[in-house]
Amino acid sequence: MTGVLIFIVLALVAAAAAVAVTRTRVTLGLVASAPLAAMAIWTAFAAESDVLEGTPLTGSIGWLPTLGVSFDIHVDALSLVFLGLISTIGAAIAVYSAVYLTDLAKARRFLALLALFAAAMTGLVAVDNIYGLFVFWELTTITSYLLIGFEDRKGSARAAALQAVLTTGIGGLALLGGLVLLSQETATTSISQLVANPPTGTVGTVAIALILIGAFTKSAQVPFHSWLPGAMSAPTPASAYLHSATMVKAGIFLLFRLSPGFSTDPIWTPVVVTVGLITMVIGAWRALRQTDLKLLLAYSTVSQLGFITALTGTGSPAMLHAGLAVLVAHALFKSALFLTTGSIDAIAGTRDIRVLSGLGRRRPTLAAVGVLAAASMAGVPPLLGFVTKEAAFSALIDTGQWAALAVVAIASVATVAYSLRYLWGAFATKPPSPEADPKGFDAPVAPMGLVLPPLVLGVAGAVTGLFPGLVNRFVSAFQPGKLPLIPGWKPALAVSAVVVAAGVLVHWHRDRVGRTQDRVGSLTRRLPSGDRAYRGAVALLNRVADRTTGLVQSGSLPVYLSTILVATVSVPAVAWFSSGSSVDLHPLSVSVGEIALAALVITAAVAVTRAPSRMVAVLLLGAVGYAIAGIFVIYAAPDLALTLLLVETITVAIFAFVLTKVPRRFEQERSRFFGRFRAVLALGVGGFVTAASIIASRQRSGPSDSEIYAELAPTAGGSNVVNVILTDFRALDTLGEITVLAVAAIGITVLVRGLRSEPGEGT
Amino acid sequence: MTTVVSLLVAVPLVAVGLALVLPSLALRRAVSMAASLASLVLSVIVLVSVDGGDAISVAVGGWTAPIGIQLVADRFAGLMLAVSSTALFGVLAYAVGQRDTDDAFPAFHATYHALAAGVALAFLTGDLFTLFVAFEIMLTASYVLITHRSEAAQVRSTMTYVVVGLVASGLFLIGIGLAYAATGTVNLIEMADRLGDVDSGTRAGIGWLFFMVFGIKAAIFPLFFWLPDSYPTAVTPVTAIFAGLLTKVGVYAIVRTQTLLFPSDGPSTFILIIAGLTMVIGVLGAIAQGDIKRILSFHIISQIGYMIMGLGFFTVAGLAAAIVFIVHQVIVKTVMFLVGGLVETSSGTGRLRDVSGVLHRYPVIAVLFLPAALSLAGLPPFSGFVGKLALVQAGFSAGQWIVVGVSLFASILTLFSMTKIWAGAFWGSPTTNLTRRPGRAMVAATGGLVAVSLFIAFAGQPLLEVATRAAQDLLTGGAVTIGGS
Amino acid sequence: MSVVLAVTAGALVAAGTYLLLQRLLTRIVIGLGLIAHGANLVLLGSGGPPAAPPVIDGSGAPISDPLPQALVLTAIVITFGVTAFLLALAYRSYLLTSSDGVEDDVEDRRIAGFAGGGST
Amino acid sequence: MKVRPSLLVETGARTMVPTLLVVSAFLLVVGHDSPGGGFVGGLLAGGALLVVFLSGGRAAVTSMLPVPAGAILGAGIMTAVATAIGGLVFGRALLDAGKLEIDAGWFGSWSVGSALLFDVGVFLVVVGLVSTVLLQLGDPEEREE
Repeated sequence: MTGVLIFIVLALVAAAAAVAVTRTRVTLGLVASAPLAAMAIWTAFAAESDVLEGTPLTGSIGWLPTLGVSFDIHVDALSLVFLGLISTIGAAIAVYSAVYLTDLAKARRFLALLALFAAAMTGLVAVDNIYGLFVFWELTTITSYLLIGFEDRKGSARAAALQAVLTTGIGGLALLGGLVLLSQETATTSISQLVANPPTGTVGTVAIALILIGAFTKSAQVPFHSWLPGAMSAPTPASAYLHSATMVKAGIFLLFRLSPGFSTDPIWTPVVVTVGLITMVIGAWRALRQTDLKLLLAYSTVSQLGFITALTGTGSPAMLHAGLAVLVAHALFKSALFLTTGSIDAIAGTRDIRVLSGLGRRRPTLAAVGVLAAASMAGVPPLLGFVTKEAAFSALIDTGQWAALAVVAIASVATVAYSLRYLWGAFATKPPSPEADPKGFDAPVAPMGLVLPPLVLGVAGAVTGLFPGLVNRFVSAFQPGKLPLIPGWKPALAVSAVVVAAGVLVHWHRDRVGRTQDRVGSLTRRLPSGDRAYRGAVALLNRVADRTTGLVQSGSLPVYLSTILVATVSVPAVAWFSSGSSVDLHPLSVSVGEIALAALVITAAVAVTRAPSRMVAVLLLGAVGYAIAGIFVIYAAPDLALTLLLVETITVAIFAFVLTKVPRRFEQERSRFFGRFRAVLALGVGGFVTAASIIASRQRSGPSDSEIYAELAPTAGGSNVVNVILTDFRALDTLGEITVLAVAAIGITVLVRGLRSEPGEGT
Repeated sequence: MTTVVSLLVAVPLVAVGLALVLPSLALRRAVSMAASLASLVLSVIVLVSVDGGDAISVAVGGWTAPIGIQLVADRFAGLMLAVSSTALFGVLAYAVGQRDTDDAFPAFHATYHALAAGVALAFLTGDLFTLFVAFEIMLTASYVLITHRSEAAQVRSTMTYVVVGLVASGLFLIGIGLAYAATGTVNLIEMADRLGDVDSGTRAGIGWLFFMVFGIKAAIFPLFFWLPDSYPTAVTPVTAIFAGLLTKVGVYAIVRTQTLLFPSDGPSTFILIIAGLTMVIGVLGAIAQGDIKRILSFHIISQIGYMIMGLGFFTVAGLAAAIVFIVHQVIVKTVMFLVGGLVETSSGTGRLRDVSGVLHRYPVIAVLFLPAALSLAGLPPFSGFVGKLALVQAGFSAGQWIVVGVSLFASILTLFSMTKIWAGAFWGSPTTNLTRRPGRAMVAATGGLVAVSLFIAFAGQPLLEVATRAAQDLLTGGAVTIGGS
Repeated sequence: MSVVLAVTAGALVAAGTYLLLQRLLTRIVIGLGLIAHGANLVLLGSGGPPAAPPVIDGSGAPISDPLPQALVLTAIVITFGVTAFLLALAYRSYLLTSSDGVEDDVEDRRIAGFAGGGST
Repeated sequence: MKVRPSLLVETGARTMVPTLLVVSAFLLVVGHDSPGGGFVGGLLAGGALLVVFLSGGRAAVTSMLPVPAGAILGAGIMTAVATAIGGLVFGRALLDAGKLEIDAGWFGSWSVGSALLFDVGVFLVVVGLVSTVLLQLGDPEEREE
């Protein structure tokens, strides 16, 4: 069974590649939607197995067992719910997109990304391994980045994609940190085992906090929500998929997964419930003010996500049951609404409430779809939105969460109001306004492909509302609970009635409400908001990057060298002398000749630094070399002395050749301060070398390796030991060395003669 | 097997000689490609052999160490050889495919193989002075390659590069002198043994001197400034192979000497601080840049921090993670620069201000860029993720929360600057300068290395296992003995 | 190592460092040459006190440690090659810019200019 | 520094150069047993080239070299590498020294080791480098573009 699922995921990946070469729109839609349709069928079959009785489908593909990373497949009721949504809504959207995107090249690219995204999402909900989950989590981040920035010629789309990827990316890293902590604390990487034996103590709490950051960023919870409205710059089918059924639901999925076990942690319930409720209210409040239908839906999504998040907070079965039911309803009506909005955009050329007028009469089918979906969102019976919201109210009432109930009810009033606002804004015939643009009225009839998919999704919301058992079969297998169409005369029904009535009232007085909102808005403008925080953080990051880089990357060679020398000498010096090595200056066997030559070397070296002209400096350098050759003689190194004499002679000659081209006198160095610093640094480096050499050579406890050389040299056929070392014992060094010389010769030729020449070539 | 190990050094040297005397470019290309391919095959053979059995030790010239020079191929060296010869082959194919690199510079192949010989010798040598010689071969070749076009920008940047390189060489030589003064040997294994008799201060002093000297080559904080000024000015194949290999040879030398000569029994706070600063300052530098190759150059530095961090834990897991990370970086960093080169080829510029919309004009470049960039940012399921996850786990096991947190922070900044390149150069309306379709051979060479990077991710588990065994060898020092084979 | 040799090496390195931290490539090359000399002396001195030249003449007299001598010889020749290259670089630089000064990196200065709020 | 070879210099050079070359060859050959060897020999031969250059300029150096400097470098590297892999070819280690005994009658018995051949490679590379330097950097004014 899971083998088939793996095959379907691979088929999605293959489809992503296949659509790139597909030539017609029809095959495009088919290729992209076929694997998703297959997955929907698979889900239906899986539901007939023991999954809903509590026996998950399992399987495994290993990847990095050393690190605990594998793709352990674990499909249970929760997975099935998500798989069902991913596949059915995905298939509908794939068909829709093939029609919606009129440019064939764009449609190809879009459907390829959509297929990859669906594959990632499928993996995300089907694995049991925390790292496996993380892999798919990040894949959804990447693919959603590409989808959000799909209209990449627009700067706003690029900026929105960046905001989304940064926000969810930071969340992803927090999640990774949390997961690693968790696996090290509990010695398991299996999610089901983690839920069975949740972590305890401070480390557990820290891990959970990090995981929650990951879930909240992904699910657009306050204060990380602001990327979601921005993500509306994606093509509408992408919004429909990402923000109804999939990407944002990934975080929610994680909450559902972990809540049964992790809600025992002291921070889980307060944090999740609070964040969820705040998000619900803020989203609803913002949704009421929007004039762009799509943005209205975006804030509505934020609000609904907050609602569902809050329901996962306590970990009680009833709440989780209701939460998952709400999630299903939301996926259906929100995708229908997004697709409807896309069709409106395609027909009328605008999504602006202030411009649209009279569309309902001209496009009754589309309007009907809109009404069906928006009514479900508002919680009007007998739609799935109503049934599930009733379940949520009941759960809140039964567990005595009165404060939460009050907040949810208030936000629900706003939900009803903005649902009406959506319908009124999209379809009502309004008095002519200055912004109104009549051109939209003559738009061509929308092809069936633009109406059918949302219609199917909208009808699905109605059918499942009438027969909630279809949904509850899955949901109650996750957590036990009932989902009746007719709840009976319970308090929850009264709450629903009040909420709907109040919502209608709010819409009725929309102008007054709007003015109040503007007043509050002007008061809260100064308050920190997620969006401003994001902008501020990016600006700060860029400023810090410029400052730091400007500081360290001065571009000046003397500064670089000073830093390098200070660091390279001071680090070992501190390590050396802090551990108390004593300098031992005992028996010194020094010859007079050595002292005299040393004095000569030092005098010449100091004189070089003071040389007024280049030629003098070079000659003094030669003098240093000759004097050192003398030291070599004292140190019984005739080969060295000979070599150095010849090298110095030729070097001075080369210098002389080059200097004929360069001004004779040295130009004045600029900074005096730097001159003094230079002297101090030079003395420091030199002092380190002297001290280190003396101390290191006092450390020798045994003879060197060379003792053997004297004995072996004759057997190697030579009596000049140094030469035997160079040509025999250590001939590899010499081989390397002549390679250096040959390469240097190549370099000289290139530098002097330019490229088109062989080394040494010349006439 | 000892013959195969010897050939790894000999083959590129033969190629240097042949490339200098062969009269026609076509012949040079053929010999060059053949030698590079041979090295690749040989290095894979060595890797398989050492991983299956003992380390291979070669007594060069028939003289056993410490009389002669010892070449040692253990798992770490084997991995580095295999991955570096892959990168060398890929870049050579790109350069030959590009045609103007070696067409304009007849000695390109000789110099390139000198570089390859230096790199191979650095990985294989068991002798401190031969390591110096190996560095000199590699660096001198790099000096020549970076001056390649000898225009004003190259000459200026080469000055910084060469002078810093020579200062490091001088300090390295002084370090060798100090080490020989204290121990009387330059054979690394012998030296490790004798350093036990040296007082702790001297040992620490020499140890940190080597750390810093190799740190200049590895471009750690605060020794990296030369790198972003010099690398981007070279031609693409040269920058790519520098980026992929040279700093990693520095890291290799650090890991080799620190684990063998100056082992630490616990996490080194100093190294971890350096690691953290290297990651953060490097990535901040990348964010400040507006040119693809400069952005990538700063990323080289930032990523070095991760490797040093793995070393700093001084645990098998940490070291194994560092090794995996190095292997991944060699390929990915090379690929990134090659892709940057493709963008430059197609548009004539790598400035994000001056090029956009590559995705729409030449989608193949975008397809090559994405997996490499995501890998660089450490996102799953690409190769960078394997190393990053291993590092994070090792860090948490070692209780080093702070530096791991810093590394995670740096990786989101890496993602940020990758999106900057993507959104800047690949997205947007195509600019009018996008007129030259990059050659097939260049695309194929780049694609081949992308495939290798994907393969590294796919084969992450066996790689981790080899790296773990390599790390055990390094930390217990058990694998190699003097003169043994 | 004899103190005299160590002091000489240190003095060479110090003088070299002093010259190195300047902008004229000629001075830098000379500085590098001095540092290389210093390093060679450290290496030579690491072999211990001098004795007879390491050429076996059958007398059986103790000889100087030959290994550092071989290493120094290698180092001298490598330095020679690289110095010649650097001089070619200086020459090229002079042809291109009429100066052998090492200028600051243009791109770095641009970014530093951003950070300082200045315009470039 | 414009080079103006005087008669004296030229005469000096004419006698000095052959001497230097002979000495350099001698140093190369005896290097294994007494001070000398490939480096010293090569550098001395380079010194001879320098003298030639000072007396006759680039043309004199070019005419004295049998082949281009690049070929000398290549030949040097090839010689050294060939002796290096010679060991491998004969089934021994890389750079393993071989030996050839030559009995040359009253010249005495010589043993020519591969080490000498290797040193010849070193000699050639050093000569190649010095001649490159002289040809490229010497008297740069001649080549103003």
